[in-house]
Amino acid sequence: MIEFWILAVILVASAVWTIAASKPVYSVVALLLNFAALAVLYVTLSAEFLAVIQIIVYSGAILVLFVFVIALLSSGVAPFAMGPNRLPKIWLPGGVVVLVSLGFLVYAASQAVPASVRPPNGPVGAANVFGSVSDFGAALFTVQLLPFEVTALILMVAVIGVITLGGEAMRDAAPRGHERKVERAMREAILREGTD
Amino acid sequence: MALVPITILLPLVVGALLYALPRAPLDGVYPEPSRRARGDGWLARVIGVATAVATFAMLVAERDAQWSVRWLSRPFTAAFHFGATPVAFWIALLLALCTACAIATTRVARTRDFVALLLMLEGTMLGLFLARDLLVFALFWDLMLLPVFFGLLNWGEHPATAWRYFIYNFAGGLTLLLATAAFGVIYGSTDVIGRTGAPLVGAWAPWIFAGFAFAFLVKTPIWPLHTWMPPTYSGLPPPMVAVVSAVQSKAGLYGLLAIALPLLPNYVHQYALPLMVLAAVSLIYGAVVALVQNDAKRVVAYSSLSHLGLIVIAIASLNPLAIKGAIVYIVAHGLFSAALFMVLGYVEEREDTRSLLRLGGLGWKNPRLAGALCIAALAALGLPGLAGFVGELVILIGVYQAGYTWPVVVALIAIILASAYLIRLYQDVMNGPEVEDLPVRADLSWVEGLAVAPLLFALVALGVDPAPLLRL
Amino acid sequence: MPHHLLGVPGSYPLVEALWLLPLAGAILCWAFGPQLRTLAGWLASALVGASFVLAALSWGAATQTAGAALGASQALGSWLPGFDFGLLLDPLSLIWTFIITGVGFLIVFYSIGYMEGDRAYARFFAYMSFFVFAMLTLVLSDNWVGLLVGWGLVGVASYFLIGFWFQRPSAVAAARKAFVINVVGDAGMMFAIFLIVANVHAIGFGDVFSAAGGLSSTLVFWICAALFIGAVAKSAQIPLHTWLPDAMEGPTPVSALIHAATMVTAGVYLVARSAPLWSHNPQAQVLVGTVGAITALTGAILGTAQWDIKRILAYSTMSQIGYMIMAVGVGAYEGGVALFFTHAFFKAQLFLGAGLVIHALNNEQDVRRMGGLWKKMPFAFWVMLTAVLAITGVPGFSGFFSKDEVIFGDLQFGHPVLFAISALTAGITAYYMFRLLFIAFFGEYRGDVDHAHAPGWTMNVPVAILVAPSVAIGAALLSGGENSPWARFFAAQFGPDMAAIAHRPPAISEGVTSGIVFALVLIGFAIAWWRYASPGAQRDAGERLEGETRGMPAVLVHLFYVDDAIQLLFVRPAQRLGAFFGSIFDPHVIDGAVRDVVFWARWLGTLVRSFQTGLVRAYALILVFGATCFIVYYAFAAGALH
Amino acid sequence: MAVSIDHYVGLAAVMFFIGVIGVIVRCNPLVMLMSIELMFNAANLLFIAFARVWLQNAGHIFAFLVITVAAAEAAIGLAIIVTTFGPERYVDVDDVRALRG
Repeated sequence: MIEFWILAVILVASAVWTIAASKPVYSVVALLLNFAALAVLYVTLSAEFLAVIQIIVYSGAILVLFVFVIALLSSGVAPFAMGPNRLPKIWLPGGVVVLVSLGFLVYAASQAVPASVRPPNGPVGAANVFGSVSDFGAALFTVQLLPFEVTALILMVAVIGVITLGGEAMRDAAPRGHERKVERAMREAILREGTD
Repeated sequence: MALVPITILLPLVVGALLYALPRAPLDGVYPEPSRRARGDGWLARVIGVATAVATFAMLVAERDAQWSVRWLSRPFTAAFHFGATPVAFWIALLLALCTACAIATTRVARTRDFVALLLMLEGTMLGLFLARDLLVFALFWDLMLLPVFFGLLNWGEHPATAWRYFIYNFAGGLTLLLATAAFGVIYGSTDVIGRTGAPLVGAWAPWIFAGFAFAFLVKTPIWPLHTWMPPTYSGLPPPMVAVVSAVQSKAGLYGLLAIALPLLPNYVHQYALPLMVLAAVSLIYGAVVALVQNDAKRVVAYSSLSHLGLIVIAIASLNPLAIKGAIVYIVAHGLFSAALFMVLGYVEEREDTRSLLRLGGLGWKNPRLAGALCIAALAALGLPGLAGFVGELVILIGVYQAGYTWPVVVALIAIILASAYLIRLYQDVMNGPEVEDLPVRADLSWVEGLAVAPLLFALVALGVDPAPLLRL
Repeated sequence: MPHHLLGVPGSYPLVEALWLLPLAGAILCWAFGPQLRTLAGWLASALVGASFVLAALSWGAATQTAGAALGASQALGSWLPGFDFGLLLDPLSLIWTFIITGVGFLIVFYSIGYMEGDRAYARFFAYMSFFVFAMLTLVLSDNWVGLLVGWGLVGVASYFLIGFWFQRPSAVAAARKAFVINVVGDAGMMFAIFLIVANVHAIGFGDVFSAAGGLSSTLVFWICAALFIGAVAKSAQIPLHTWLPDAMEGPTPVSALIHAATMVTAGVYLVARSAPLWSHNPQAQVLVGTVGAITALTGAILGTAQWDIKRILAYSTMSQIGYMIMAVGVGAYEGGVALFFTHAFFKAQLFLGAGLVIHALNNEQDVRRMGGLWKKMPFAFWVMLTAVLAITGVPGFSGFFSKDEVIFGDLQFGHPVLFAISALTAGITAYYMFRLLFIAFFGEYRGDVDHAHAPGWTMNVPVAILVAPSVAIGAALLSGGENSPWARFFAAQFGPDMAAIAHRPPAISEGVTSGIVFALVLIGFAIAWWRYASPGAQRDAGERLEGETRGMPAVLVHLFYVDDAIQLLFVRPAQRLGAFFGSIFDPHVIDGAVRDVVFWARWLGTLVRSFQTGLVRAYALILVFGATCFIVYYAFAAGALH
Repeated sequence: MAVSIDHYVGLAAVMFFIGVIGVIVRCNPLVMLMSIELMFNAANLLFIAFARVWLQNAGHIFAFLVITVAAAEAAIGLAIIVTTFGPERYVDVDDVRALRG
């Protein structure tokens, strides 16, 4: 009970800090705090494997990527700027939409039939208990094999996408464009005049 | 049995191969192509004619054969079911003949690509006419637009014409597809062409009929859906316009005959009068506009509008005799419009113009050309003894028998007008004093002669003895 | 329905050869023209001649009777049940076949010389042979569709031959006019066929005639009227006659064969062939008789105001065909056919004689530039003189007998007004024919051709042969009233039909009417003599003719404004309408409507485009809004909110 | 008052909407991406809470997949940021309007 409320406060506070921070690096740190708190919450929900994943993947990989990009873009003369905050421009429609949505949600949740969380079927850390690595692994490689394979595909597409984007930026544009122009002119000449 | 799908696939595959094989680079431009490019064009034409003749032979050999593979089972059954109905058999023969004749005298820039396109046009239209399944019919309906679209885009006079052609006809294709889907869901199967089954009735049937009718009437075309046609016909190179006007314009009429009439007879009957009024308007409208056009190809284009209106009148009359006549006239119109466009194409190649105001007096130096144009024009104006007359006569007898007098009178007026504009066409090109600034080129070559001769011969033969067509 | 036999089936198989030989000639001359050269003419005449021999041999078969059947018939084939085709040789078609192949042979033979040196020599004979074939199709067919096929084919043959010298714009225009007007006639005949098939379900003459008794008289009238539109166009009757004078643009042998002797009389054949229909319908008879009589009179009046020798003959042809149409209209079938028969000879002779003159004078056709030709061309003069005597109906010549029979026929069948018109026309005919003769052959030569070149024997011999029948055949066949060979020949053909027409015997006898007509002819002759051949008129012939040209009434110069009326009422409106539709309605109204659709689609696109700001955050906001809508909807649907 | 599933739903909703506000309000693409991560995690929290309620590990699998997708998305998003980062040295998504119609 008490741990839930503590974690909830940390989560909301760190989330607000994330979007309100004045420098990107502060946002990253706030987000790290958020993810860590979330991992703890997962443990209380018997999802120990996912708690670990949360730390390793999110905090260890994704957030490091963010930090890396910030560092990359901040190198050189000026530090990486935050950009304008445009809250005043759209606060009225945005605020109304968000508040109304939130109100509906909270109201709807409060109207739902309460269902208490049942106790787990074993101690945390034991094998074959709900949320354990073996339980998760058995499900992932049997029943959920196809979604698992699909994630592989998604990651593959992401890799290709990143390579394409990066390649495009790294390529030297000028001579390449000239070559293309010549090629297109030749093709048009063939189209226009024909070979027969 | 196995030849039926081959008949359809052969031109498609040969066309694709002709298109895909490597070609000589930019060496020589029409009308003075390099030897290599000329040889390439010759080879393509020989292969193209051989393919078209082969499809002709296969059609004759497998006249009654059918071939079927299951396609859909839900939400309705459909099959890749091919096989010629009696009417489709003749139109398919006409198609193979016209394609062979058109390819034989193709002389455009990039001949090989053009021949490839013509072959694909033949293949898609063979698929359309041999289809026994409505869904396959709708599929090929859209496919057959593509070769013409690319023909207009690459060889036409203006790209806007290509888009106009495509958008009009694709709109028709869309309503056809929607109607087909609705038909399939209600009827349970689309494998229905050429079968005797119960006609479709119910709340949706009028909408389905409307979808079919719109597609067919745009394609035919019928006033006021015709404005895509004159620019298309005058913009396309002659070999392709010969095939398009001869056969593709029959797709709509074939649809009316083979789909609307057997499956939705109630609605054809119910809407016979509006159909007939539109057709009669086309009949007169096309004729009077053709009277004053100065572009030779536009004269024939508007004459097609007029002539095809007559066939729609015949179908709308629902009289068996009129429908027999319509079948004869479908074939006859295919033959004479192909011949007209091809001969006018020869004229344009020789003189670099097709304006009736500039042409004149070619008959002295080109008697064979004049003869070919003359026979084609006479067939088009319904000279007794040629196939067009048989169609007109039998159609109008049937329509009159069905109790419609005014369409008959309108048609007779259109026949008189037809004689006026077709004679004008012939005379303005071939007769009169010889024009000084027109280049004098050789008369019809033997290839050109051989290419139009089958069409003209068929016109005479069917005019003397149309019994094979009338007894379907 | 019992099949009424019009001929004994299969009793003269050679009729097919008779029919197809000229077609063979046409194909050979057309295909091998360059190889045949001058042989084309000989080949074509030989084949037409052979056809004539076969026609002569068929005499017995064509006149035989067996029960209800008359003549010989030959089945050809069938399109559909009810659409049976065949050939029929009975006395009526035999007479026409004789003229088509006999006179046709002479004229084709004459053309060998006339067309010598022409650029398209072989093509001419191909067309002529084709015409003979087409005309034979017309008269030998045993049904209306076959007749219509022939009808259309002779039209196209006539078109080719009128426009034979197609580098001349006038010839091209004349050919076009002839063709289109003839198609008007074809359309009328097609309508008749629709009426027939819809009511009788057959196209054969025999079937229709045997069913004719059961048809309502209104229907029969409309069938006759529709058929008659065909006859009016083809036989140059008022108001569709204007193509015939223009048709003289063709070579003279063409005018002789097609536009005088054979094709233009097809209307006469049509009415005579359909006699069983006409005989039962007095209204149709009055219609046809009246049109014929008015045409006869109009043609004759217009004939007095022409200067082109062939145009004078053309209007004379129109007038004579008017006589024939009138005769077969009122019921005097024998008379009408007799006039056709004799007219074929003397009108062919007139044209061929005129052809001799034109040929000799280097294509000069204006009679004002002739004169005194009887000294230069005595042979042509005698030819023309005998023909003029025949056509004007001088007693003893063939025209006298046939025209008498026609004019008397009006009285015989109870049409005194038509009698008066036709008698008057006979007088005018004498005036304009002698006018032609006097201006062209009498007085002094007014042209500038120094020495006329003499025609060869191939031209003279056919003309000479024609003189014999045009002088004598009337006396030989037509004299003797009811018992003349002619009447006996046609007794089986027309007897029942003529008997079916209700009529009273006329008050005056045929002798008296002959006298009246001959008196009028003499008056016409006298006026012509006084104006053109008297010594006073001869002295200043040139000035007199010029004065006459200047003083010609406008209504005659403009040929009663018929051409202008057709132009104003039909041609111009059609062209205006076409121009309006083609250049205003299509691009502006129809495409305008399509452009409106495009405009609204574009407008809608612009509207939607304004939402597409490119601001990612705006998209996010819209996304949130949409998601919220869903959530609210499901919240309501789940019953959580009330 | 025991912790019920409703508490988790409410917490997730709040986190999610903080993320939404971040995306809408901030112009820096990095912070926008981080806000998106917040939303992912709010969803994950729900998956895991419901998995716990029903004792069904399918929720865990889903959360796992979401993490994978989030990783992919972060990689692509960061790549886009790197390529569109111009010489003015700060990034405003409102300046990148290639998608405007």
